[in-house]
Amino acid sequence: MRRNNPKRELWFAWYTTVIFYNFYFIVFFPVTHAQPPPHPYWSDALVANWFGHNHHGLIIGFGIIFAVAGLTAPQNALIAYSMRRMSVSRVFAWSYLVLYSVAAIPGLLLLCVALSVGALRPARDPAQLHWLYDFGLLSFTGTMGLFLIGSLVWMLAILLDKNRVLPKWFGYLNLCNALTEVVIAPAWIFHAGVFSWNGLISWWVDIVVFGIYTGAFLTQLRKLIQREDFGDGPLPELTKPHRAGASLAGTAP
Amino acid sequence: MNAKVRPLVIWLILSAITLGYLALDSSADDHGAYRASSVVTTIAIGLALVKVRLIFREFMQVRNAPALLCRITDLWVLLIGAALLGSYFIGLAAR
Amino acid sequence: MTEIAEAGPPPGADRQPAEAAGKPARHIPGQPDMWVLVLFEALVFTAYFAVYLYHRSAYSGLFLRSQASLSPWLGTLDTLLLLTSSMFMLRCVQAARAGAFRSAMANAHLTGAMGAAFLASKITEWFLLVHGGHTFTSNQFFMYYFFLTGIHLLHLLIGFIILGVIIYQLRGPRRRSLELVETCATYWHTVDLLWVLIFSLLYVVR
Amino acid sequence: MKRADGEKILFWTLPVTAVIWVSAFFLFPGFTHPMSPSMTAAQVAAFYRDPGNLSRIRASMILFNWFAPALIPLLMLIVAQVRRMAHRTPILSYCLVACSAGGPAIFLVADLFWLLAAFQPARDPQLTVMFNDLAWMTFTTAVPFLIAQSLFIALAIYLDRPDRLVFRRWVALFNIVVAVALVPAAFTGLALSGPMAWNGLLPFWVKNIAIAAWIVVMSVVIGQNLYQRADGQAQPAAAEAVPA
Repeated sequence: MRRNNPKRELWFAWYTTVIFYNFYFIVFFPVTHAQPPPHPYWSDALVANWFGHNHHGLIIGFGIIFAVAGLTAPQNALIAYSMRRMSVSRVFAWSYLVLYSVAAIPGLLLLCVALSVGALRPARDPAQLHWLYDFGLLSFTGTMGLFLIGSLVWMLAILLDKNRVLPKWFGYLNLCNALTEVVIAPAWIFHAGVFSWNGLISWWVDIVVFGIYTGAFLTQLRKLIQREDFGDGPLPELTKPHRAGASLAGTAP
Repeated sequence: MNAKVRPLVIWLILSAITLGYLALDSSADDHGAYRASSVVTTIAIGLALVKVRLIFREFMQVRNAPALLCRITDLWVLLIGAALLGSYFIGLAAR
Repeated sequence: MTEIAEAGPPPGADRQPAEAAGKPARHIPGQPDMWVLVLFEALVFTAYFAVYLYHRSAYSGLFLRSQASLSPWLGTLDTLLLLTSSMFMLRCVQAARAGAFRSAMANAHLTGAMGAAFLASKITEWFLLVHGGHTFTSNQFFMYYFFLTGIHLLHLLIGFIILGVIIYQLRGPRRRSLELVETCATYWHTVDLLWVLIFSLLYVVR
Repeated sequence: MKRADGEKILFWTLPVTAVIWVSAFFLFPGFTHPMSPSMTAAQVAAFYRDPGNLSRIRASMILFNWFAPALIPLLMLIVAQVRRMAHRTPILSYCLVACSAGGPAIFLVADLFWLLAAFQPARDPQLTVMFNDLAWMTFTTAVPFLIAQSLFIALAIYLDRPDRLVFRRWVALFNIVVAVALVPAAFTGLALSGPMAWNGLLPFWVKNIAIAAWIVVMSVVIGQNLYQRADGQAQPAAAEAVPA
């Protein structure tokens, strides 16, 4: 990033997002084995065994997540910014920002805390380990509303937008992502089968949809930044000292 | 065909297929008790795909769309058919 | 998928001139973007169906016994209602295209009425089943039954919002975006299309 | 004259917050000599059952419950300063808004577990250990948004126009140091004793001192900015001579 690259803030957010997803994938799949999720129907003994086996992976992996989870913020900021460029009320951007920022706690960090506590003392009473296991994985899988409403907010903003900031088909894809948050709901009910938290439909189909959606929004946000034309003009505050930059969609309070 | 009459004709064809299902339904049964039948399953899926293609072509007006969309929707019908029949018969084999 | 989106006219592009010139230009009705949703959802549902059919043939006894509690008549009625709604939707689009907005409006309302009848029929069926002791958690068959009909019904409810967009577009003389009407119609037909598959897979397949 | 926008009132809530914070910290018997993760179940249960401890635990955690959200106005004052910087987009201020919800909220989860542990101290000691573990782990690993917001502030200062900085350079450097100091706490699960345990040098002393220093320093810097701005407002801001 050149220091004077007018898009440096946007590229910063985009690259941080990509970096975060890399951390996320490495930690959740190979390091902690928290994804694909272990079985919800395991007995206390099997759960205790799982914690014993993955002790180091869980502690180190989630340690990495605790260190880098804040990097989710630029992603939410960039998406909120995309909505500020649209011809819709700023309420959309703010709603998305708050929804997805709050979602990091039940949707990510509680899982890391619960499974770390389980891994901390694998000799703990297996019934308690089982409770921690259920707590973590259900909190992670079962956090639906924040992502559901967040996706719908982004969808609505894209569909209403007249500035063609993001393509309409991507708006519709948001609906597909929102629907996976409905399909995941039975994970709160079933201990086994296709709708349980690691089931064929609730996990595998949903993760494919989520993967396509994530790939699509990363590419679309990248295109958005490439298209953005700030020119080489002076920085906002140079021309208008007071609450300057009203011309820039984002800078106004 | 007249653009006003055409939807009606398509609707009649689709409804007739739907009603045909009822006959198919009872043909497979042994005095009210349902029996497994690969023939009925295959016909049911096949008829559904015919209806799906009709809905694509006529109701969704792919008929008048660029060839690319025609090809894609046809490909989708085949894809759905292959997935449905494939999973059904793999399930049978795995039993 | 991107190709479709880019192959068609850009969103909002005016294609009146081509039609006015008398050339029956081949075009995708509405936004090509909606087809991404249609094709994507069709694939997602195909995945659900494939999982269901696989389990069904693996445990056919239980599925057949449970399936006998469904009324094929109600299922057929549901299908006919949605097919009829789709026909009215097509006529609505044709009327809007011809500038006959009054007729388009009438057809849009008929579409909605058929959709509402489907909704009522579905809720009745659920009510009867639950009263008969068959719920989401009863067994494998009813798990799939309630899931597939439920997620489909959710699509129908979204369809009502979309129908609202059509009516809103048709009502105001200054709005009347044919493109939006066609886009919304495409969605509505998808709800019909998915039901046709669900009907044959839940009620007819043996 | 600048019209009263209330930012200074928000700023002057900070001393009150600080009083709550310091009293809560010293009130909690598990902080002054931080509880070791290697305590036995019986010791942990005895800690919560001791009537003298119990009332202090409850009082301190109730105070902490008030303290954490009281920091959100400080975080928002920082956001307001970042908005004044010469950035082309609101991305960095959005990043800070996104972080400001996370930090205090995770701390509140830890607070909840401590209060739960203290609510029924007569229960099975194993359960008390679990709540105690949950509380300490949540509290110690509650660094992700703090690390991120320090880095975002540093980056925001770096991207600001060098000839008219809203925050001075050393603030950026200070924030990077704080971010680095917070990282070891994320890995506290590695050891039940020694410098990496949750009562050890890095996850407890370094981390908490870094957070305390950050709150104090950022408050002072914000206060300076608020007052300087009020003074400078009499003349037009453009008078701060920018070479064209």
